[in-house]
Amino acid sequence: MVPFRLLVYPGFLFLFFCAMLFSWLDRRIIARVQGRVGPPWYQPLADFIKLLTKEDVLTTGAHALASSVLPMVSLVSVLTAALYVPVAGVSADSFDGDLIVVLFLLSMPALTYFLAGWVSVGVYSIIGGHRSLLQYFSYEVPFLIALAGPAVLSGSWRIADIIAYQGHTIWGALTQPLGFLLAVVGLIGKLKRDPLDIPKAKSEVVGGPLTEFSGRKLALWHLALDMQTVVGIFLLVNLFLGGSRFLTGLPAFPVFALKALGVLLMLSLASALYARLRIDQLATLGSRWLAPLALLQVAVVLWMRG
Amino acid sequence: MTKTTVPIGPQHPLLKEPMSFQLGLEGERVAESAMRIGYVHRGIERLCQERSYVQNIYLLERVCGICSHVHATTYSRAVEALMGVEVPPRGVYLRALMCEFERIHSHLLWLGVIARNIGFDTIFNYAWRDREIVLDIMEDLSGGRVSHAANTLGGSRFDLTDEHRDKILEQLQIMDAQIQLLLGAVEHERTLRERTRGIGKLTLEQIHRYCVVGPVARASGLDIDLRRDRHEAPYDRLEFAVPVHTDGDVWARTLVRVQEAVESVSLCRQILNSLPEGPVTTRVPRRVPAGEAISRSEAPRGEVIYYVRSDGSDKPARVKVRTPTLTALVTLSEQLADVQMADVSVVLSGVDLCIACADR
Amino acid sequence: MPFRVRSLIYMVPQIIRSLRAPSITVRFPFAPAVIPEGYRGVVKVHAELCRGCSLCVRDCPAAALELHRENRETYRLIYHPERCAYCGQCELSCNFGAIYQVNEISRSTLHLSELETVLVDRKPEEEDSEG
Amino acid sequence: MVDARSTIPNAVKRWTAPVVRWARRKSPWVLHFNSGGCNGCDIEILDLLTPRYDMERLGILKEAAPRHADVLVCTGPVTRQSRDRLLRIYEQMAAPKWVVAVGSCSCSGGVFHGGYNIHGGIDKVLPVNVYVPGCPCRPEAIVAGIAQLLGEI
Repeated sequence: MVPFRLLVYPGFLFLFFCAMLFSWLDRRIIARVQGRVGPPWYQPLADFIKLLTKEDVLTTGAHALASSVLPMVSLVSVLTAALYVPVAGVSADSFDGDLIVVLFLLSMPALTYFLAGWVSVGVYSIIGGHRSLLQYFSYEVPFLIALAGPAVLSGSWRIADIIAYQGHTIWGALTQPLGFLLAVVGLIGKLKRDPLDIPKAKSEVVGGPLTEFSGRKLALWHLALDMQTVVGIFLLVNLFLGGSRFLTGLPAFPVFALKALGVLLMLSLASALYARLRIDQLATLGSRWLAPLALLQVAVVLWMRG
Repeated sequence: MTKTTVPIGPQHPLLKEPMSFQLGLEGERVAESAMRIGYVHRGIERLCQERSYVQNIYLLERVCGICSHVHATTYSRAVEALMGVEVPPRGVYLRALMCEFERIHSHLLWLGVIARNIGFDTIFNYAWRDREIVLDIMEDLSGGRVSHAANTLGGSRFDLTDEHRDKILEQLQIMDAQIQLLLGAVEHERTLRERTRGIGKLTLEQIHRYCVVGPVARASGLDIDLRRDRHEAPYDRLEFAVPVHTDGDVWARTLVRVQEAVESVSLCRQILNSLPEGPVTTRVPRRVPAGEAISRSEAPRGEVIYYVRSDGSDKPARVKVRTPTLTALVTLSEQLADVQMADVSVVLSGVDLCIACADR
Repeated sequence: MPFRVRSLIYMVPQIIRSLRAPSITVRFPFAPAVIPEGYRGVVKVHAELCRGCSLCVRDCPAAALELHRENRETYRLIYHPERCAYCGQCELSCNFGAIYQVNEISRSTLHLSELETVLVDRKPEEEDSEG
Repeated sequence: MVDARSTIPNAVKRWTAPVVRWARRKSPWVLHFNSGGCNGCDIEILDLLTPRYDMERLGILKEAAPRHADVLVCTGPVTRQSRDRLLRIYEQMAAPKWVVAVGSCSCSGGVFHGGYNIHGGIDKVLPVNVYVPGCPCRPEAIVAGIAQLLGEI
């Protein structure tokens, strides 16, 4: 049973499928909002296969080993994090405190992203790397504090317990709407999506840290990012929209899928609604608004626990 | 602090055309900038001396693909002045009509480009979607979406019927509504304003020093517009406002341009409603008498000046083009001083560079 | 700047409006292209009207037309779409209404030589049969 | 670096070839370079991204970095100054790569023929796969050109 869970559901294959599906849906929703049609359903898959078969160019001066290892580290840490994030209540593994491990593993890609800029010696890559690190400090603190809310409320750092707690009370998003909103903003920052795609803004730093990557490595980077999107969305669904007693009669998986798509819709709309922020604006936003609000939310949660 | 040198261009996603910047960065702050242009220099002025007057209309239309019509018009007017030919009023009106359509097209295009450069793809898509209406009208009139070939020496190459006019008026109605939405977005949308406010400031004094023209000058409080100031047909009989702002930053330029597009829609409507009857062209002599002429027009980016000298043969002896982008280019080093790396894209697109115009 | 919620959600009504409007995307690659009537596309010639006066060749700004003449009756008018500026000056210059533009876009090609078209191939006997 | 494809056994290659060809056809990422054109074709290329033509339907994305792109879409008659940069961009692209020359002036010099500062066409500098005549090209023509290129892959 364990190999099945690791490799098929809710492990690698399922995540891969979800990554492709979500990335397509995301592009499609944005296109639709912008009055366009958008790519066909097989688009992410075609992109992925094409990138796999493209020539792998390495810049002179770039560290060969590091540049091939980094995307894998990124992918592996995301996949490891996915082990502990339940999909419709099923997870490959679970232990007390797995939320902290997941959060740690999910911040690994940011580090590898920065290092990717560092090892590929291009100017844009280095600037992009710096920016990703700066951005990391702006979103990560409010994100972590916001995610601490449900954990504090349910009194456990185990994701399964948090879901169970919401199961017999009410959705976390309803008790802590501010925390949910901040978590979504943090997730946007984490996934480097519009409007917080500062490290990889095309009109500013070309491709960010990935400018010099091509072929298989680029495919792995994209895959890692897409999977991170999936895992991040699943995590938010579990923490803030996990099972509710109103919906107990319904089968778990479709409900879960609907919730995940709802969060994805929020992310897509956010990228269609706003212009990209500047890095200093993000830093100001993070330290002046997001972090204090997140703290406020935790304070409210503590008060609610009494 | 160590300096990093960042090259912007010649191939860079924020520039549609090749041009090169070397930015010396201290952290994210731009400490120094050096510009290199000339990637688009095709030697058009020299080529003009090898082609006949008629061929030059089409060559000069390709100085710039965005404001193509205004280049051809200004050149044609210079040559007509040399020939001593008077264009019939209907021809003048039709030329002006095309110029105004082109202004809408150019300003919306620019709005899209700057929105894309600050990561606001929705506005980019909306602006370019609405631009298609104008392109459709222009294509209907002249047969070309971008290069219209609507000019000939002595008048306009296209004419329109009454049914056609009504159809265009209908399309303009839609256009008007759409532009108002975009204007609203520029005025009210917060992230867009945050990104463009206070960036690339030019004071009125700097505008005077660098002889900047067009929307960039009008955004800094210099109230010039050749269409109004020259008192020539057809603009002397039309009512329009020249939007002027005093902030001098990219946001003000955005507002100026979008408001100008709104004015242009109203201008188009007025021109269509007051179109004089009569022929659109007049016969012109094949040979141009010796002499020289200067003509000026208000292009979407500012004043464009043509100087044509003839030695009496069928080819001009000299054609000199002076484009508005050139004046805006030299202000860039001052605008780029002390901005953030992220704002470079805003500054560069804020002046509405047309390198093809500047390099020729 | 005062904080206004409206400034943060300004685009929402626009997006809803845009979602409700019909899509304007063309079907093109999957359906034939719709080119407007008046579009200035590739150049064609009513061969019977052409007199080989070469006015079009003289005025062409892009040297897209070539007239190879052997004598008064024998000549060929050759058109290069890959050089053409699609400006329509040839149509304007022609005194006989022979040359004209149709609303067709020139096809893309792998080899430029494929594009070269002979518009008029006039030989003396043809002239006789017409006369 | 060693090309990974050479280490794949032939049998696998034969089996994967159709899949690879399919993927390449469905996902051409485009890099745009103006080698001295008048902007006319360039705005029409940019126009492909917008609602009217929306080339994301065909999987065409406009990429920013040469390394990520498959198809180099060039406009302009190649001025002397931009020639080196054009070559460099082409070299930076990862194989397999293709070149599409958009516009009459990038096919042959067009209206700028005989200019002292132009090379007269992309094919004077790079091997061109598909030529798209037009001045400026209609977006339909550009799409047809890219579609023809994809058909050849």
